[in-house]
Amino acid sequence: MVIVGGGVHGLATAYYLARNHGITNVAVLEKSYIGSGGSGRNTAILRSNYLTPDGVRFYDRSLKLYERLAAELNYNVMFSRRGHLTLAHNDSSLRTMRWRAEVNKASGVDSEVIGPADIKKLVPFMDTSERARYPILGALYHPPGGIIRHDAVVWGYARAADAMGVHVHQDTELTGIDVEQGRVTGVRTSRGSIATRVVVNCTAGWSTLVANLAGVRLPVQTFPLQAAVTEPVRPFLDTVVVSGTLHVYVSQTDRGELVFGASVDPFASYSTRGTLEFVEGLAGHVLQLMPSLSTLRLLRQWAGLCDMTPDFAPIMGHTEVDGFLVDVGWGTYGFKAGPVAGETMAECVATGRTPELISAFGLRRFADGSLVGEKGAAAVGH
Amino acid sequence: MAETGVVARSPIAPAAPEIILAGWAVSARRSGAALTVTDCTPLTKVAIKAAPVGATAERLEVPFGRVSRQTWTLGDRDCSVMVVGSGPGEWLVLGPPGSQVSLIHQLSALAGDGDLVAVVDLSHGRALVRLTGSWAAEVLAKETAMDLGDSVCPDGAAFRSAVAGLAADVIRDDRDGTRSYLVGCERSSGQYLFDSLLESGAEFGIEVDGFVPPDI
Amino acid sequence: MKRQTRRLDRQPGEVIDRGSPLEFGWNGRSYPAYAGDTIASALAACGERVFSRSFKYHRRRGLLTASYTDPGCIVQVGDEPNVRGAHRLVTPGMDVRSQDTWPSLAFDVKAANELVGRFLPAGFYYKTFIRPRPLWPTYERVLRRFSHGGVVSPDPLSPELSSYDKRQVHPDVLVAGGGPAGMTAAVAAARAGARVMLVEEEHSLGGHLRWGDKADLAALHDLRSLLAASGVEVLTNSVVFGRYDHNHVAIVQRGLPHVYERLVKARAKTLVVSPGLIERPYVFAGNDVPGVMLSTAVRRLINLYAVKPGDRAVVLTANPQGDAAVVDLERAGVEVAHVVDARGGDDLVRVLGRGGVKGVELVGGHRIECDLVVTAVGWTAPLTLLTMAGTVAAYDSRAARYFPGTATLPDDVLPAGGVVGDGTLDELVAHADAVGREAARRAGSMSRREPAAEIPALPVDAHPELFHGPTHGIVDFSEDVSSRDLLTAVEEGYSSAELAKRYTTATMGPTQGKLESVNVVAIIAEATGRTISQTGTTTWRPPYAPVTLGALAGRHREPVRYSPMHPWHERHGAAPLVAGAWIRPDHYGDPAGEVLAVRERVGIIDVTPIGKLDLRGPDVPKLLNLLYVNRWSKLEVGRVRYGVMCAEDGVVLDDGVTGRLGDQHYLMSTTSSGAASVWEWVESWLQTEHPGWQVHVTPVTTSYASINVAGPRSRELLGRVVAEIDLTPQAFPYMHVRTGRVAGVDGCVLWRIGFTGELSFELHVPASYGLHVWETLLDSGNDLGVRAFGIEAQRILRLEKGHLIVGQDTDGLTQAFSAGLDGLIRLDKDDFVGRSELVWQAEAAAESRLVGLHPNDASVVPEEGSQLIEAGVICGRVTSSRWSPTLHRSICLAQVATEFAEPGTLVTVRLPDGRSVPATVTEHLASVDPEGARLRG
Amino acid sequence: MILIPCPWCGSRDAGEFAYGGEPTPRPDPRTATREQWRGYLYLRNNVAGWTTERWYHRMGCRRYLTVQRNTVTNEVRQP
Repeated sequence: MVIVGGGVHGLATAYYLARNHGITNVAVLEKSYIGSGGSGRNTAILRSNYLTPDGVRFYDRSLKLYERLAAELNYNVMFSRRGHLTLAHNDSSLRTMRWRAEVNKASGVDSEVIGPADIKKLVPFMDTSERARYPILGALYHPPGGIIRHDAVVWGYARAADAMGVHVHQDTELTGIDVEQGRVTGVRTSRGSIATRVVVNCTAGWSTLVANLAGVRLPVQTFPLQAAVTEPVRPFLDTVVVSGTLHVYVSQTDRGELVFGASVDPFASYSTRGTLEFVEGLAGHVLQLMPSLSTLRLLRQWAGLCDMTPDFAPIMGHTEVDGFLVDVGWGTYGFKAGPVAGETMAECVATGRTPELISAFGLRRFADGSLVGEKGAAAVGH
Repeated sequence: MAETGVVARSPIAPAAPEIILAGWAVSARRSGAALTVTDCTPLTKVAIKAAPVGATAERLEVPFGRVSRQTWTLGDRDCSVMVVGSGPGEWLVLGPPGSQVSLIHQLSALAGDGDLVAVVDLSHGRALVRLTGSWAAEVLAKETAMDLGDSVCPDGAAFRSAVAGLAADVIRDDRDGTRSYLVGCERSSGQYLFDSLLESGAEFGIEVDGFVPPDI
Repeated sequence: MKRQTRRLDRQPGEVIDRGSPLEFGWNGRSYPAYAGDTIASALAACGERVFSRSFKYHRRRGLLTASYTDPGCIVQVGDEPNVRGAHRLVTPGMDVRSQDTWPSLAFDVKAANELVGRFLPAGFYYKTFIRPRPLWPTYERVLRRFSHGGVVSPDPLSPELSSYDKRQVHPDVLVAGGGPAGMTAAVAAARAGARVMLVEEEHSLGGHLRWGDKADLAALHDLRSLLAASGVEVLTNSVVFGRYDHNHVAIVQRGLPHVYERLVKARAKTLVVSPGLIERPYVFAGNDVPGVMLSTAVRRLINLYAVKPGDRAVVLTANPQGDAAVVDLERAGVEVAHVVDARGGDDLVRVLGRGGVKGVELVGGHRIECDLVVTAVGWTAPLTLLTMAGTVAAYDSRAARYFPGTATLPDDVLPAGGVVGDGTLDELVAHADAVGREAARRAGSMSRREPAAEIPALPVDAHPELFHGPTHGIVDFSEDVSSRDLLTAVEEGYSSAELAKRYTTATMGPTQGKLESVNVVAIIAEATGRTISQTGTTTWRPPYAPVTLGALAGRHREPVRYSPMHPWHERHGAAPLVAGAWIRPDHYGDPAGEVLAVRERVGIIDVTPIGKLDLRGPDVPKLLNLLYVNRWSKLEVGRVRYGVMCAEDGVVLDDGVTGRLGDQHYLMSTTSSGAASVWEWVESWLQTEHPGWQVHVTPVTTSYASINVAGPRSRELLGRVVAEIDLTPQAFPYMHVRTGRVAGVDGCVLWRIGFTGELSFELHVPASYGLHVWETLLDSGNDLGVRAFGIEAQRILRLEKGHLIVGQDTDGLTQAFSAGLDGLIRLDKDDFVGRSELVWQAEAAAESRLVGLHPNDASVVPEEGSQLIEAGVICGRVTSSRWSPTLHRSICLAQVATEFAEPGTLVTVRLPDGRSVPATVTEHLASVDPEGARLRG
Repeated sequence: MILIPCPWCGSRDAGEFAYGGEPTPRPDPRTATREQWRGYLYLRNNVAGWTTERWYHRMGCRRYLTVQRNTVTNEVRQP
């Protein structure tokens, strides 16, 4: 079978196909180098404090797989469990944080709403005063959240999959999918053709274009998501901090750099060139949270592509074309789901059945009008 | 309009000393600084909407993006008014404080036959400030991405764009050869706009100058 | 105090002002300097050679480039971390410290890392600390102590470090780089009539001419005179750090009198990119020992700062600039012990010495004693701005450097100077002159008939490909990555340039590839048996130079909105509530008392932020029928009606009342947060779907101060301030509108509506008189017990009445039937926005419903967001909850699965503290006056 | 920031506008099937290349306008 996309989703799917199902006749097609897309461009934040029970269960499984990944792959992916804070600057986001905390607790996931004094203890640099333009009323504190070395995850999965016989083809671009009488018969690439009955679309940024090759339309729009990193300074920030109101999230790496992300760009685009207004807005918002960081220098900015779906939930599983499966529409949260997406997609491919864990994420839900409720809170969450 | 004794207040707190002029609480401060900012909110502001091309547009004689100073008879007085082409099919007419009844009357009469015209008094819905001085463009350039150069924005030009993050109407209206801009925004953000201009103008020694009616 | 033992006599091109001596501090000791000195030049003049410790191995580091990109002299200045010591000018009393060294720069404990260096090769993180897993957090804490960089403090910064600013400019031609090419291009463009801005990173214009010979200095003098007369706006000590789409160019301007840094945002018609070339370090053993410098570094030190960089030098040269360095060194009295001419195949093997250069080893084992090693092995073209504009860099092996592929550049970007080619100064100037004229022409500054300027081709000098010597050395000085690390990465399979870079972190540090990227690519190419072209280039990402968060943020302000009554609220101790841009009174200290005042007497609340749209025209009823789920065709003049809007997916969007003021005149209200979006929603339907409809829409939210007067005595209170409006229930019934004079103010609109559930009147008063009317109401109602109430009291009142809040009791997926709006929705209308989905929702029956809920224990108020759980499964949530001062019990609204929505159903609420409490679904959403007798009174 | 050519106001920073995306024709609500309606709600072409899209000049003339934009290069032109 053929997996399109050599990022964490594609490689994890290949890895679990080999490890859990003994299927190693797998080709992973990557048009550039492995991890060159969203897997290498995200801000590597992990958490499972979602809003819907479906979401919580799914991401909790992912987090558990991440926690033991280093030992399993014999490759240190440097998972740093340092706690994750989502700030609430107004009444309605505080209400949503409580809602999330309660759903999390009901699913056995550790989340709690905490107040400004506790936030200040966790992040002494934070302006928790009432004078702030957007005062901090509280936060959702999620101790299991953290960060990981994203490249290492990609390399670890690639190494392990390769060792089990999976073929990873870099610099190999998919150019066509052959469909005969409603089922997949093969793919064409920039380096030749492969006969196959199963193609799994594990791409981000280009998922609609790949699906179009199979004649499948997706309810997806592609938006750039920008990120940036500062020069290193001595460690001072131990937790991951997210503010939906201010559209910013920040963590400090072990190397001392601050890594920032934001919400997606305001209009659809396939451009990863980045914009000035992104860094302007980002800096303004970071300084609203931590005003004494004015002299910190931004070192590098970049962008990745996010495939946004109407309900902020992914599209996973079978499509109307027999043998063409999708693992797409990951919006801004694809990296968090890498291991569980790989595990469930591998099961889906190997058994032909849709695992319960992803049954809510099928493509049919849009035609059926049964959308997933992650959008319910309409809060930005990363 | 209000009874005598009822005081109208701008959203911008008047710099001391405060006096009552034409029914408005205004600042009596006088500044001779080379760069000044004045709260002109007491001016009457009436919006008129009609088809961008049609009889009403023709009678108003001012295209979108331009300003025209005209003398209208309001009540029993000849008054200077400013007609601003503030949008496609949209005009803003500025008159002396308290002139809305006659302005609305005249504008409603101006409506062309068959044209659907809306005349809405925005005197209380907009804050209006004037920035005057040779550094006025430099101050404004901190707040807006518009090109304020003479080729794009000469005297008598008007545009609507983001100023200090607000949707604002800007009118270039030089005074005796000195750069001057009128900037209008939603009333509720008037103080914020005023403070922003003061802050941005600080390096040029900006000062508050009080309002003297009719001041158009 | 230290003495300037290495200061030379006056140099012809020196930039220091010997008439302005000053003192500053370095690691707590006082040092002399002259105005114009950089931190590095001043310290070097006093004989200091070590300025920092390296990232991984904590090796001593000295000057390498003596320019902004110098990785060896990054220091802490007061509260500012990571200051470029070879660029920042010293100021009197400046407190400069070395970073990340403990206990001192001279004796650094972490230098022990060097001894364990064999544990720190490329990718060591990934291969170690894996087992036992529980220990990784401990390892991580240790590793974090080795992070590299200055210190930030949580305390507020000094005022001078916290003042930033922004400015927007619109030059016809923007020139990035003020060397001879940039200066020439700027003059040429200005002479052609263009508005020109020239930006230079260093403190003065002239580029390499500044440290050149007599002829160079003369040429520089001429260029500066031409520029001064040209009207070009010049920014020095400023840097163009990004070229974004549509020629949006970002500049950070420094050294200003009033602000610390200013972000200048240019919308340039054309951009000339003339950054010059950056000299490349040479990779060989010991290349990072203090005393190893690039040829440009020694030329800068001698000619600009009159500093003698060493006493005895060995020079490795492959180009005329290296040869010129030899001349400069000799003139400065440095003994040049040996010149290794790489053009003849000679090479250096290694540097001897650890804390400082003691000598070099040549090929063949010959050793020469020296304290200075100078290399001149080639150039890197800094292509950041050009690659941001879309150019694809192409490697030219003959010149041993990358060039911009001009075919891929947009018309509005033109390169000039060293990034394009070499040649004599005359050739560079002729080229740049043509580029400047062409830039002006493309900017439209010349008449359109003017033909395109003929841009002469610049010659490209041959240069040997020299990247590394016979030994391994440091490739990335910021990251402590060696050539051996790159080979390790390739051996382990990370063989593409991007992967090897990421694996080793080469080019990821503060220099961002400017010094090291070509060497990195060359070494990977060699290790993989490919050419440099096949290996490709590494990506140049913005910003061109690191830029402070302060400069990017500017004076970060966000619009704030206040109601006309705000001064009164402030005077009366209102607790502020930030609601988007609005600052509103949450309460005045006693929300429960405020509630009771409304229930028992009369209260007034400032509801100015409620969205208001003035709608005029014959087709307004069509518009209302389309946007609201209920029917609007027969609203009489003088009536108001409540309406709910849905999106096309049937999800509740907004609600409010609309009143008909005249035959063709309506006033629509929206929620406060929906004011802007509903206006856009209305415009979108009118402009894109029904352009023929005759409707004019004018937003009047802030034209009116809005005051709700609520409570059984509200009519009585209003009667005292209203003269001409008959307020009797017969003349002015519930859900009617009147206009008239209130408290002496004409043009007021009065609505009889009741969000609080009480008899109430909503006044919309011309905003300038809002404060007057507000104060008059309070003064007039003293004996009635009138009281101002805030948002919190209103939330309680509406909850008691069971009125939903869109966005709180509904969410982003709540369709209208789930919101309990069955009575309102008119599916028998031909069409309205969202109708199709609501028809289907009605057929399928809503999966959840909004219900009233009373905890059985009346004293328990479940927090909003608490979950309803039956048999371990979530079946709903509390959307609103409060203690009701009226009923003396807790009351809630909840979204529950339809099977639990029947009145009387017992459900279980799980509280945040883990307790489970039973609660009962109530018959009505309203807990107070469900029949509505009070508000109709 | 890219510039959006407003037919009324001239080229302005995209930040002055609200992005409206690909215009999708509204099916006749009396006859539309669920499939058609949900296609109208959710499906977009998401073209990598030239596309036609709607913008609203929120900070300027308050007009909805149509622009062609290349979603890869961000070049824009008036249709």
